[in-house]
Amino acid sequence: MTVPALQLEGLRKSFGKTEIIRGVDLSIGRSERHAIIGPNGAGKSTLFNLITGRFPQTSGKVRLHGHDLAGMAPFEINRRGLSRSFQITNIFSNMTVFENVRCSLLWSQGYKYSFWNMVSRSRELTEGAMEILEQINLTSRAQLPAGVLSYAEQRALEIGITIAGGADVIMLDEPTAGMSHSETDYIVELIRKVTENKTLIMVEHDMGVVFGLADYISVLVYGEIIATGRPEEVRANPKVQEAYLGAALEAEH
Amino acid sequence: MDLVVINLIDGLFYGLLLFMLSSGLTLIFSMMGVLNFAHASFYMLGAYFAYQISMYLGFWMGLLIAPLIVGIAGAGVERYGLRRVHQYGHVPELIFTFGLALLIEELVKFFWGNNLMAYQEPEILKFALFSVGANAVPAYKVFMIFTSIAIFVGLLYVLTRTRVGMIIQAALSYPRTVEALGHNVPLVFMGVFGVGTALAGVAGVLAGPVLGTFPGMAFVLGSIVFVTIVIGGLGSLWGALAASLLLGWLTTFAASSSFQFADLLNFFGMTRPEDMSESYLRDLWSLTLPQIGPILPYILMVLILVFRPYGLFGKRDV
Amino acid sequence: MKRTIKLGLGAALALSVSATAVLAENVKIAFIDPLSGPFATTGTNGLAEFQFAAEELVNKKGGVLGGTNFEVIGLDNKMDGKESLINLQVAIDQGVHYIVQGNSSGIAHALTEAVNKHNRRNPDSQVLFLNYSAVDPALTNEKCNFWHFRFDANADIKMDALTDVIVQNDAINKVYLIGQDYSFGKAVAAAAERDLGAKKNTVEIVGNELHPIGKVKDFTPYARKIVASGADAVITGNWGSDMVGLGKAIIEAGFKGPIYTYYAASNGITRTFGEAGAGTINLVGEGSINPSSSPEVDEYIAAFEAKYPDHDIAQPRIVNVIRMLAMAIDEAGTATDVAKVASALEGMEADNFWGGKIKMREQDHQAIQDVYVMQQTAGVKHTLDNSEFGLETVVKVENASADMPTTCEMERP
Amino acid sequence: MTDTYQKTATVTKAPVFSMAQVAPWVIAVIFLMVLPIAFGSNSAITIMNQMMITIVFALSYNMLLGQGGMLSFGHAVYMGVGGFFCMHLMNIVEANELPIPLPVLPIFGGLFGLGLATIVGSFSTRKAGTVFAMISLGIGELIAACSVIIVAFFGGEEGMPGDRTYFLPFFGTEFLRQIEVYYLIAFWTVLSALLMYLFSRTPVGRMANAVRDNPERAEFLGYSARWVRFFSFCGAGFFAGIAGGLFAINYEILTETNLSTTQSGIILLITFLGGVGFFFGPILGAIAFTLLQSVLSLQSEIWQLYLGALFLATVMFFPGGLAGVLMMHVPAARMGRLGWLVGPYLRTILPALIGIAGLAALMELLFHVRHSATGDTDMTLFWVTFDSHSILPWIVAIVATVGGIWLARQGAPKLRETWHRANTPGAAKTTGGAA
Repeated sequence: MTVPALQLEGLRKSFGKTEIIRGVDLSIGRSERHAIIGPNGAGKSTLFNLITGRFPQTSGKVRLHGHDLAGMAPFEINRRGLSRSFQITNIFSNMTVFENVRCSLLWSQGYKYSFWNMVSRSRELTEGAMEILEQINLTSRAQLPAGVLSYAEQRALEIGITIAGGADVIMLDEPTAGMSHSETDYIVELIRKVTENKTLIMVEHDMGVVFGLADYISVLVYGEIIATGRPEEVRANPKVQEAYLGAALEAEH
Repeated sequence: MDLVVINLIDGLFYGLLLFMLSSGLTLIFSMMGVLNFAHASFYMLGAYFAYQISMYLGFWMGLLIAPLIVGIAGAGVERYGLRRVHQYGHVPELIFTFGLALLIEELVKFFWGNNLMAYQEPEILKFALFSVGANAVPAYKVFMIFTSIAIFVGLLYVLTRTRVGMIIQAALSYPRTVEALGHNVPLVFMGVFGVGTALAGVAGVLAGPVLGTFPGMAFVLGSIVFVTIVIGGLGSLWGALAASLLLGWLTTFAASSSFQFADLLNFFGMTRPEDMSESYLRDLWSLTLPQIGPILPYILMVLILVFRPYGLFGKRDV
Repeated sequence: MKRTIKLGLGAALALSVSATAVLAENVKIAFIDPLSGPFATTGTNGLAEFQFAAEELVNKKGGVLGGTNFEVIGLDNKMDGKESLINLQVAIDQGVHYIVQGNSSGIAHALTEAVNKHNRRNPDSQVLFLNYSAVDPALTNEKCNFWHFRFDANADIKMDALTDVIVQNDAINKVYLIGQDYSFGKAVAAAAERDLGAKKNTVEIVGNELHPIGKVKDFTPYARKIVASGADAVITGNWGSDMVGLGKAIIEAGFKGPIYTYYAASNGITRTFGEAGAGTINLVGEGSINPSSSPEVDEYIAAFEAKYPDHDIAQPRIVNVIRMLAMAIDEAGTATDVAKVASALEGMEADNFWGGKIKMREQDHQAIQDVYVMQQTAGVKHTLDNSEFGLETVVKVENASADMPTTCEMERP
Repeated sequence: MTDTYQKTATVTKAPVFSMAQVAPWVIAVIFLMVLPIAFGSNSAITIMNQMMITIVFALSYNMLLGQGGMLSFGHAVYMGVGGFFCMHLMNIVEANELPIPLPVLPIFGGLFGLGLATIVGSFSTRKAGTVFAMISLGIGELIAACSVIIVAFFGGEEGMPGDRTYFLPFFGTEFLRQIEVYYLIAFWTVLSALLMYLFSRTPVGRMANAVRDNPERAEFLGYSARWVRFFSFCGAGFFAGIAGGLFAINYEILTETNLSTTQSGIILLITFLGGVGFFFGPILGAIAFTLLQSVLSLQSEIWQLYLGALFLATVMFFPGGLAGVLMMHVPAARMGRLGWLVGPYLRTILPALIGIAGLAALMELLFHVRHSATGDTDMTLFWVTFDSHSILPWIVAIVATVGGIWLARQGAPKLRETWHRANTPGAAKTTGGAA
């Protein structure tokens, strides 16, 4: 049996007295597209932040390709092949689009903290960045400051930055939040294209996106996973329907 | 023993003076995120305005009017200067206050010249209230101590018992939320800036006669006020109070101690070299604690920032 | 873009240099001292004294070399060593052969080094450094050179005079030394310790303290220690706001004895001490103003006060700088060959404008003159700071330290 | 030399350096070579030396502030310590007659600056923002205080003097004359500027920008924000040390003022004045500031007041500094429309300058009346000598101030409109025809 790409064991997180994540066990296989859904306040973003080392967990384990990530800083986790995007657009807005992508290539191309190489002299860097820009359809925008792009373009750039480093586990936090229909379609197509043969974990509200993209779905309610499985299984699960709809209704009122 | 008692009183005096400055600064800093480098310049303006007023109307009118003028000037600076710079971000804001400090010093020199001003305490308080041993405690210092305590109590009352105070307190901890609640945050900012600078003005009026009124007085005190609020922790008035008193007593006791580093070197088993001019440690052998007293706060600050970046009482990062 | 800016810079440079170069035939004296910043008062005051002395005592009396006038050019060194060296270079380019400086021994050291190097490297544009106020003894001892002349009594000479006065006063048995933590403060403390020990070892030094320069906000703790030590007198070399802060704190703490100082007068200090300082603040210096030595001196001071109401004759020695330079130039018969002028100045003996004689000692270029201990008093003839207080001479020490040894080994060209 | 030029070059293909990149450097070198021919006086050369030293120092400061987003209040310490070590080295060379040529001295200054920066950076770069700023302030104050306490190393307030002429002659040059020193400093200035420019093009240099903009995102790209800051900090310390070495060579003395927090404040001022957003900004700042300091201070006693006002105006109205103002014109220049702006500029800026000059004249008059000697009513301003106590100069100054500012305000809307049009692709020069 192969080691799963990402494995969570009894993961818990408390803020003060409030327990937000209450023992999550989850195993995500390689090259799987896995969506985490759940009502508002279920702890999806917290779960993301725990996995990527943004917050330290209270107890439990996170394993990436079998390695325990406990106590690792975000950059160390990233170097082990996990990359993420953010719910709120998080790019280098004063730098050009091209620079944004090129910066995200540096570590994976082995430049590390080098101060003896000129970035502009590396054909691999330039070509690699242009290739990514090609993939996310931003070639024509390469020389603009990232801050002036449209919202959808900024989201696309964010995805571009996330995948550029060549990580094999990609985590996207609500990639289509706040987008129009056509923009959503564009982004979904983009995600499908760039995560080919990679492990994808995403949090998403738009059920159309979830059921269109995901191979597996996990449902997180009040810090616990109540169901995991193929989209059709999850859809049919009465427990999910009850709990999810109930919680969703509660959250709305 | 007498010396310890008198040092306690002097340290209290100096600490409370620091607190009058740091309380206003910590209000401004935690609310607007602005490290107001010109804070001590408002302190200087307080002293100069009061001096000018006292020439015509006497000390007490100066104490009353000068802080008001300083407060209005501070509010004006916020309204017409800082608010404009705010859009460019925190670093330009900080640099703005840095430039402001420079400009205020130059303006003071332009109008009053470089000389020391003969700003005096009022005649009525010019006597020694009591003595500890041979050391006299001037009535004016006791007056200052009580004035600053009164200001602190008043400030605490306003912050905890009034509606405006509640808003300000909330804004200290959750600036964004308060904005979202629909309060006129720019007005609150302007008010807090005005009050903060007015407090600095009061400190200037009171300290001018004791510590001297001269164009360098802001520079001398300026950075130590930052050190105070950083040590105390941001957003915490109690922290500012504790740090002010701590620094007050620390510098006072350091200055009056007679500790020599030679003792320390001897303790580590080193012997005093015969020919001092050849020894690279010769300066250490003659060093005393009073010599480095005024830089102790900086050492303390660096240590605190390295090991506890949110200060003694603070909850969030500096 | 970059080029036009640099061209603009060139034009501005040329402009600045030409704008200040006027009247080439005068004997130009470059005054290099702070004219802006926190120490500007001392600087502008000194410049006024120089310009007044040059005008009244040289130019109005026919100039030097049968009609050449003195011209004093003020250059702002911003109390910074680097700026002083730039000023020196600017002055040399304008054909200046004499520079005068006094504020800060640190800058004096930088200048005397630079002048020495310049004169060695450029024998055709040599300059003399006339130091009118920097009192670090080293300048006429181990760091002396042929191009440097000091017209003020140095810290050791002043302390020698001061301790003479102290040991004659039977009321003083315990002395407290306190000063700023830098070379001058240390030199004062060392000299006091040495002189008191040698002259009267029953005088006890109950405290010897240094505090950081310009960093102390509240001097009260230091004052407390002084009072608690039971000292009868305090000696300090402090200046500026450190002097005022210390003095006020000591007096407020209830200290009743005399405070002996080097620089506690003028620039607002006299006025700030006011009544409290009267009878307490003592100052050691050269040149007695109250009483003056002659009606001519009274007239000179009155004329100066009338022309510069905001300034005082705070540095009487400036008059001697101008007078002795004029005499040396006349004696040498040239104003441009400064080696000759320096030789004429060496060993020169002249009438001191303020009474008595003044001699420029040949071995070390240190002026030997009468030194006075003065006291802040109300109701004197010539007051300071437009206040009712001024300095009145208490004791005169004639030809102070005329035989003080020097370690100077001067190399003459 | 600017970011914009650089990027065009990168994307198209260019593993080699393009003309647009190399040209400014070549021009700068040629320019520095011929400059002393035009201005050969020793004082001009001294001022130019000072300018070049400031350029290196300001560029190194901008590695922190502009490129790394770290606000330091104690950068003078690295220049000072580098310089002091060079001074000691100079004295050691003199005492032991070591066979070292003078031109290599700055590299030692750089290494010592680097050493100190490594120590301090190891704990100060963990966080940016206020923590970093306050630590830098604390360290700055500490080392400045040490400079008067530890006399054995810093020489107290007399400073540490030395003599540069005892080094091994360098191709027959003993650096006796200022002009020789000028070329030595010019060489190091160009070299340091070039290296700092290239540093900003390296992976660490690029990541410094990324960390400045968004440290969290940078962490998720595999880079530790702390180590990126640390490397920038060390680089800045190194080049500050080189500036210190150059200072040691030029002035042959270092004093405690070299380490003071005032110096640290001044370099912040210079860098911001020049503009932190562009590589060449600090160069402009250093040139402008040195000129103001050496030229304005000869003309006016209240020059620091003007400097303070200029600085405040820059922060409030031109946060991009001089370089920002220049670069604002690039889009219009690309479209060949700079000519459009000449007229409105003349109509607005000329009166504004007159207004400012009038205001300055008022200040000078006020200052003269308050502080000059009694009876000395003659004053010279803008090459005119007049009586400051008569009414006429006051009227002239007030009229110039009010009139100039009024005219400038009249011209401003037109300028704004033209500016907008010049920067809008496809817009016509005037609106007249369309109506």
